[in-house]
Amino acid sequence: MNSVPQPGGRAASAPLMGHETEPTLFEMSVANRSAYQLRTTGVPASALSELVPAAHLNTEIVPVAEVSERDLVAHFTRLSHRQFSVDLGMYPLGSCTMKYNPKFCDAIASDPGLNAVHPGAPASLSQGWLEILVTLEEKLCAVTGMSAATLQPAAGAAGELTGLLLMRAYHESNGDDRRRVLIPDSAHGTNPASVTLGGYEVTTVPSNDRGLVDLEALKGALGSDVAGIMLTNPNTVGLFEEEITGIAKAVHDVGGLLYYDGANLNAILGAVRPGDMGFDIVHMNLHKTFATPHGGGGPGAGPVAVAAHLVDFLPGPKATRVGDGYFNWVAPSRSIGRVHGWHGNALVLARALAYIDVHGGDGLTRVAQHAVLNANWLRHRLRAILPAAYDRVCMHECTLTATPLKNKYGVRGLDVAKALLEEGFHSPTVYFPLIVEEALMFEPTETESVQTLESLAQALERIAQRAKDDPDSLRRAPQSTPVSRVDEARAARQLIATADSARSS
Amino acid sequence: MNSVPQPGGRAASAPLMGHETEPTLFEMSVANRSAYQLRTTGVPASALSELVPAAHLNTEIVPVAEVSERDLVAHFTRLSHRQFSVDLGMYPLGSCTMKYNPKFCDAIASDPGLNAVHPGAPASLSQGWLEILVTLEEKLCAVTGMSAATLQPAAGAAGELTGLLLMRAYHESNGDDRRRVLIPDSAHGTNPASVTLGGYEVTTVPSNDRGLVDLEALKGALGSDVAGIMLTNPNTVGLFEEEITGIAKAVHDVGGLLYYDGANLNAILGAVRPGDMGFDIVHMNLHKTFATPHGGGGPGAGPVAVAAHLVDFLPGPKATRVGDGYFNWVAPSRSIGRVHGWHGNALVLARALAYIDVHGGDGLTRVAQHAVLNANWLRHRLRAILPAAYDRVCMHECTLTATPLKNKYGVRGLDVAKALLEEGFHSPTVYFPLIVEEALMFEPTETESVQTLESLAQALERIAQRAKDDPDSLRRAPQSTPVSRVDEARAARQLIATADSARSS
Amino acid sequence: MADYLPHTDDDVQSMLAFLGIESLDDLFAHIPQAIRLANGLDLADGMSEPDVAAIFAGYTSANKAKATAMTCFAGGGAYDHEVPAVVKMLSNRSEFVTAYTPYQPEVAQGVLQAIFEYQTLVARLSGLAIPNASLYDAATALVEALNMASGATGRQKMVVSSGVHPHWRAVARTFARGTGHQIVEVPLRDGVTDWASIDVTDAAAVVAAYPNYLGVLEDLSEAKGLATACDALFVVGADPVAAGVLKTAGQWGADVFVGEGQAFGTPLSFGGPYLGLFACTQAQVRRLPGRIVGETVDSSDRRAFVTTLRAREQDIRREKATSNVCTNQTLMAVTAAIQLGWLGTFGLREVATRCAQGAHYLFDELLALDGVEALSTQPFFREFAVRLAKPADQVIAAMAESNVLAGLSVGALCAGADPSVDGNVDDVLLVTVTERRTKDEIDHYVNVLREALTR
Amino acid sequence: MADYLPHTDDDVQSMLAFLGIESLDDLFAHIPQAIRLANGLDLADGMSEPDVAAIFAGYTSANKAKATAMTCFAGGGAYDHEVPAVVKMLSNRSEFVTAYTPYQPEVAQGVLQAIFEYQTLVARLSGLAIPNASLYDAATALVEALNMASGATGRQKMVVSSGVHPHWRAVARTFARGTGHQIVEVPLRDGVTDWASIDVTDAAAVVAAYPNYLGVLEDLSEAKGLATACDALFVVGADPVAAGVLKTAGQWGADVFVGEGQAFGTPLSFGGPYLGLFACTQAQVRRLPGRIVGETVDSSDRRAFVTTLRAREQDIRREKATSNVCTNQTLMAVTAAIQLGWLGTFGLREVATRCAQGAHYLFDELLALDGVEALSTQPFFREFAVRLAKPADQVIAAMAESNVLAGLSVGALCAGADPSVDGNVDDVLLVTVTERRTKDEIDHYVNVLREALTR
Ligand SMILES: Cc1ncc(COP(=O)(O)O)c(C=O)c1O
Ligand SMILES: Cc1ncc(COP(=O)(O)O)c(C=O)c1O
Repeated sequence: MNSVPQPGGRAASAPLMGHETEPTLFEMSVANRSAYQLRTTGVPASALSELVPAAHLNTEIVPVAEVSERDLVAHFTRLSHRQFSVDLGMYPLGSCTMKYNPKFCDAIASDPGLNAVHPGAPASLSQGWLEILVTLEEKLCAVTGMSAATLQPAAGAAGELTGLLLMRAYHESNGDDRRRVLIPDSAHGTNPASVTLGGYEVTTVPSNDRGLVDLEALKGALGSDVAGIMLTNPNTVGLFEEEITGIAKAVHDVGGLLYYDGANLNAILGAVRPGDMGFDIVHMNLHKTFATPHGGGGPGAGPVAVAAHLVDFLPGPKATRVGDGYFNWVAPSRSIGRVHGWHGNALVLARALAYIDVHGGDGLTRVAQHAVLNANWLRHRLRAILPAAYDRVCMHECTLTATPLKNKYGVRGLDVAKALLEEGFHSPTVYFPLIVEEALMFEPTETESVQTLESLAQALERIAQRAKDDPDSLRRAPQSTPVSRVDEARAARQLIATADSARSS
Repeated sequence: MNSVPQPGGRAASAPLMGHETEPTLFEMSVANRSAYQLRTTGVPASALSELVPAAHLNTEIVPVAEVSERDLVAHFTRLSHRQFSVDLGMYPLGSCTMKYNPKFCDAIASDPGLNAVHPGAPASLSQGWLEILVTLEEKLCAVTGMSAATLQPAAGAAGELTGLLLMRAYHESNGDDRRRVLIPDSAHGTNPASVTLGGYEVTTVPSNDRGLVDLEALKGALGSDVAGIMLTNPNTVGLFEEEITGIAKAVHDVGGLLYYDGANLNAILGAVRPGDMGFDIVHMNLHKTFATPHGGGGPGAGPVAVAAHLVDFLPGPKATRVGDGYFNWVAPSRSIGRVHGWHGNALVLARALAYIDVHGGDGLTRVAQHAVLNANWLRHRLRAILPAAYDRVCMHECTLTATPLKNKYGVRGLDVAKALLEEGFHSPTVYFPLIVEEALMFEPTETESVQTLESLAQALERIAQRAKDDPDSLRRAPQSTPVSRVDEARAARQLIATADSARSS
Repeated sequence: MADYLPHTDDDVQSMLAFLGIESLDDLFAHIPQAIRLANGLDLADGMSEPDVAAIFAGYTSANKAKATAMTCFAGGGAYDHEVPAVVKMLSNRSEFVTAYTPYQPEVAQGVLQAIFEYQTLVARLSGLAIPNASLYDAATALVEALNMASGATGRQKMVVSSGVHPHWRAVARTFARGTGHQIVEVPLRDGVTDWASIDVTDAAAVVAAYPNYLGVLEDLSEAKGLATACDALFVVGADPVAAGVLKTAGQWGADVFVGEGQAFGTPLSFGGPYLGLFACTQAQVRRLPGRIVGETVDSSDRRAFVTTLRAREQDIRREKATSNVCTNQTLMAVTAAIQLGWLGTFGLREVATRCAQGAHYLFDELLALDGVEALSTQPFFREFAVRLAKPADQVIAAMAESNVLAGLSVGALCAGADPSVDGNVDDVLLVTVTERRTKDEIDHYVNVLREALTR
Repeated sequence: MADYLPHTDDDVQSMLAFLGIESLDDLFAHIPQAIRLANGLDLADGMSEPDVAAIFAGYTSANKAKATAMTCFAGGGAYDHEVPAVVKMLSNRSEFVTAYTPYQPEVAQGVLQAIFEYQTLVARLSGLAIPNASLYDAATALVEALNMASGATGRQKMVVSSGVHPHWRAVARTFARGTGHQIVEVPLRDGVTDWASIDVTDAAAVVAAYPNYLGVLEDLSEAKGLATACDALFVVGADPVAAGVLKTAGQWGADVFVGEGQAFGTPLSFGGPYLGLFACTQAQVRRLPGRIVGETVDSSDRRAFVTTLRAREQDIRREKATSNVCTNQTLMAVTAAIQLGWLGTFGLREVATRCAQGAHYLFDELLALDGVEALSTQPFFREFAVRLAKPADQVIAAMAESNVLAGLSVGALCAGADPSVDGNVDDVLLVTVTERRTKDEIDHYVNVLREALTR
């Protein structure tokens, strides 16, 4: 090393101090620097070459990184200062249910009595875990009005695919080979993607001018080759499918099954249950409704609950109550098999159970009531600047549109979303659902106070004013954030996916 | 509440999003909102008025705060984003030894096996704690070359006062009533303040032009009424008192004792011990040398170690090894008594022991070597822009001066310090020690890499350049920080110490 | 007492007033009465956190196998590795924990850069250029690899070594019900895949495990040769810890690497959340499942990171997407980047080496016992299978009484007979040693097993 | 393996080269050889974190009294209160933990505002206008109050009720050796301070405890009257949890309030770090010990916080400073602000009320036992003293076998006879109940004590 070394990282990369970029772990690495410490084992330290044939040994050393513990801490702490999160402020991302995540549930999940248990330990040595899984299954069934559930799916999309495989197994068991699954045009992208992986074709059902499934169009699309329909209710526009019983009857009449995408379950807890609406299969996003933190994109958990006629097909083995106070793994009689390497995202499941126990039936009902109250309050509060796509009572989220701003000042929904970041709020979901143009979907959740909602409203009023006075400034927003608007096209044009990727410019 | 409520907090107050101020907990409060949850006890809930005479009950309700758990989390998380810390970047505050604090030591301190033990539990039920205290005492004596120590003082200043009371008890036990304690003009403010509280008068000894105690002046100040001298070695300028043995002899010759202010102990670990220099009393700042995080100003721990002739006077009761493997509380025969409500800052003491065990004698020696290496590298690297007050080999810190910048461009040390904040570094200690004008005292510590030192140097070069090109910008610095330069005079002129204080403007 | 809802009664009343309605129930009035829940949820009322904690204390004490109480020699894809306080602290930073998928890169550089660093590490350890941002777990990562293979070849036949973890194979069989893939499992002989016993023509993928689930290190050249011969993708499921010292999947010629990333900072967690590692060659990039983060610049030309190649994903491509995955395991990916940063180049090698040293030491000791036979004569890395004179589950139960989790019953893993084992699987015990196991613990294991067998 | 030092050998070599020296030792060459350590430190070599953790596991298991293993009925200034996960998480944010004293307000607004909020809460709970930013603990806070009193009055005589915690009195006596204060301890009769027995003329301070350390609620009017009569400062050491429902120190006419803040979010911690609460009247502001945070504005007129009235402090005032305190207990102060924010106005009242309810329930049950007598007939709040038919330490040891920490031996607290207790102190047990104690735990206590007494 020369006596004037490369400069290292510093807090200038944290917004606290400015807006420099943080070097990567690899840029901070220095040969032979290290942080790891391992216990003294006393195990004979035979050379690897004596244990493993040369043919298997890598002759090169794979570079990982070489940093001190101090630099490791500084690096990731600074990165954390470049990251927005629920704990920093309101995160009204529609369809994502970014509610406050109780730290109590984190504490439950970090108890070694749960997180230091090997998933392959015999049932007799992990009775606590099996009881947690059985108890959670029972409570999720009570919430959804179903008969039994699998906890294996690791997220909503995995739940969807599992549900479709259950649908398939059910029809096959009736010697009945069906080809199509109906999906409303407002559906989330994972729905059609899952349908394909489930071996079905997608038939899209249009929404009517009330933002709901067009029942007539639906009936037109039905037929004996229809395996079922996937619905989100309230749907992705945040509206309740009022004709759900009619829909259910029509689908059931042709022998199809109803699949409930539970991403919006937060809206109806204690008010109405998918089972009572006529659904046969329900997935839940525990990382939404039951408050598991999203971890920057995961993990989640997507349990699937089913009606009596589908119970035997559930994935397995399943934690099961076998006689008084003892639990064991049992595979359902006609199980479709495993959908996860072990038992699902167990710690997420434990978190959800703790969350349910703290709230109880009364608390969960209030959760939905206040979530819906907040969404409607916000919709009404914002009507002058961002009209609702469908102006009537919504459920837990409201889909507004920036079309007026676009027509008047050429300011797009995206610009509003980016400007909101400068105001200290995460932006709403933009351009989803696809059926609403310039959609801005706000889901305040029940954990935000009315004072915070008012702050959001005032911020949006300021932005609307800027749209009038200085629309350009919105197109350049955000500026006060760790980085300004990012060149997404360039990222896709010339992929740099690792620090070792060739950089042309 | 009216239907347009007061706006609440949002992340705009976090530097991540901008530079708004964060509302106080009290501004966020809303009547009847709450977060607390307590266990169900089943204890009869008799009315307080039945348990406590009315004369004692407060007829008013003392307002605390009324916020939701979600707002509590958002508030303090946002405040944390307005706070610089070691974990975010280099913190070269001279005399404060802001080294990296191993997270392992935090984990030790948060083990319920240590932190859930009541301090009044009998020794038989807290043997682990007593063994920790005895073991730490032994190791601190090995580090300092002393005979025994008290672990009760809660910080350095408490250690100083304890040491002075030991000095007093010693002299009194010799029927010898002395009045003065000598202190160099470079001493830290706690030294003279402690001397007064110890019931002594301060006699200040001037430093010579090498930044060291002037031995002749010292001898001149000595006399039979001198109880002792307080020295920091290396001293607060970061230089080793090379004539320490001569000083020791001179003080001892008049029957005085030598007190070692251990704030700078980090410089000499494994190289030289206060005991071998001739000191009779030594305090250590465990929160400096032994890496306890400073917690925004505390807690610390200031154990005091003494030579054989002072052991009987130590505060008590002391955890003591009584026969094989058993420990008990024992009061030294002529103990000055308690200096802490219990046993000292126990968790800080446990942290320090863990830190010592991980490093061992070899590691602690390297700590000092690398701390001194870093300080000298920095001193040499910066010589062109910020000359050292005394240009020769320094110990763990280097005292530089901004006088050239002041004379040439009217830029003061304070301006340099503030500008450094914009650069992502905490500033050095400014205007201390008092004997150096425009002092900038840098203590890099051993945990900063040479890459980070180079970043600091380059930042200071940029600042020196700005001093030339645009000195005004430095006088206005910092700008990119959560708040810009603060009006300290106004705070003192019109004290607003609580949210309830009357605000005139 | 409080739950987590901020609204006071006054708040609710004034908000209702603002909306011009009477009650919260009015907000649900448009839901057909017929299906409304008449009497609320059939669940107990809420409890305070400490009361719920007391209930969970019951669960945790019933988990006798916790590694804090029993010395763990179980592996099979879930490993008891050292996770230092510093990694726990950093990965628990609430900015990482409570963020959503980084859809707004301007305020998500923290997570995006951490994923970019994770991707770099996955690419290095797999020896393949194109990693993704994580999948659910190794088993589902394998399914994505098979989907990629049929996408690349237009074929349905998946030739899978039965050295691949039994649970991964089971998951592949389940999802094949939807995709119509034909899963052909190749038996092992003496712990090594008997490729010759299977016709690979028309294969979309040839899938091997390295080491295989019984711990054996197979020479993958033959499998690679077969894959090349029939233009199938060569998919390698590898132990990423082994990659610290052994040949990478890329060096064996893999087109796709899948693996379980739990070993990098994620606790045993009763099996989840874990971390599905995935990487492929440049040639397959357009078929990559899930998210990928790329480097770019912001409008002031500062380096920035962003999720990219979005056109593959379900939210845009819908039924034509390369995968349906949306929520993944980002937090575990960030944790892996932190843990690997802590281990560093030589720490990872040290961990891998110590695992091998411990496993071989125990193996040699065990073979000295009566009633213990090696299942295979082949080289192994960090775990190995032995055939016992008694059923494995009985031995595990017996050893548990001495607070030793002896390993995994291969019979239980495979849920019965399996092409990976000739003869009775129920006597076969899979034993694993990590860098955390001391010589004393290993010697204790040997004594406890001796007892268990002679009882 | 690594410790926490980043420098590689190359780093060291090139840095030495830059300095133009040969070895690290050259940097210490100017230290006289005679005093240099010849053979290094007499300490074992360093160990890895997991190895050190194993040593500490030995210590923790030897701490039988940990509240996780024994139900805690001990108090006496250290209380087993509920501390929720949310408070632990927030107070462990590394920005709060690893910052220094906020000397650079531009980058320390987080800590400064948290302290400002803490100060506001201390002022409200004490009923006094001027709080400080924390002191070491209650005992040293009392010493600062005495120093303030002699500064205010120019007198040395400190009249201290022996209802003040024995340890606080002991600490006051120790520091009086330096300040020359004359500490006069007033005896208790039937648990109440017998002010009449003492001549208070020329007192600098009159010090009372509320409740006193034996739990008794004394009427402080008499003490206040005496203080006023002789122009002494009236210093009240009060339980800040009681302040949730009882009269505040200010309402009793205190000039200075001191108290122990451990109850607000800090675990028992074997006695430290704790939190010294301090507040005084406006009249004494210039004599305030330690730091105080004030509100002001920055150069763009935004609200900002800063440490103020610095001219009182040691770094500026040196030997004339109001106190020598520098490092204090800021992290505990921040924790208290967070815990009080979590408790809120009604949570604090609820905790205080439950403490009183539990204590009175247990008191009534205990008096029904043979061999148990109340020490005082006076009202109490959350703890009380009983005289037992056996030495308290024996009873504590016996009850510990049933995992009950019975309380504190007053004999041990006082280290022998004490003016606060007439007669033998060794039979006196101080019993405390917090909001965490359930009826079952209390009933169990009663049974276990009955056994212990009849054995
Ligand atoms: C309506 C809807 N359906 C399905 C999903 C997919 O769930 P997951 O991301 O957990 O796979 C989501 C989540 O984004 C969603 O909003
Ligand atoms: C030289 C010196 N002496 C004494 C002290 C006082 O130590 P403490 O702050 O722990 O009371 C300090 C710390 O600031 C110091 O730097």
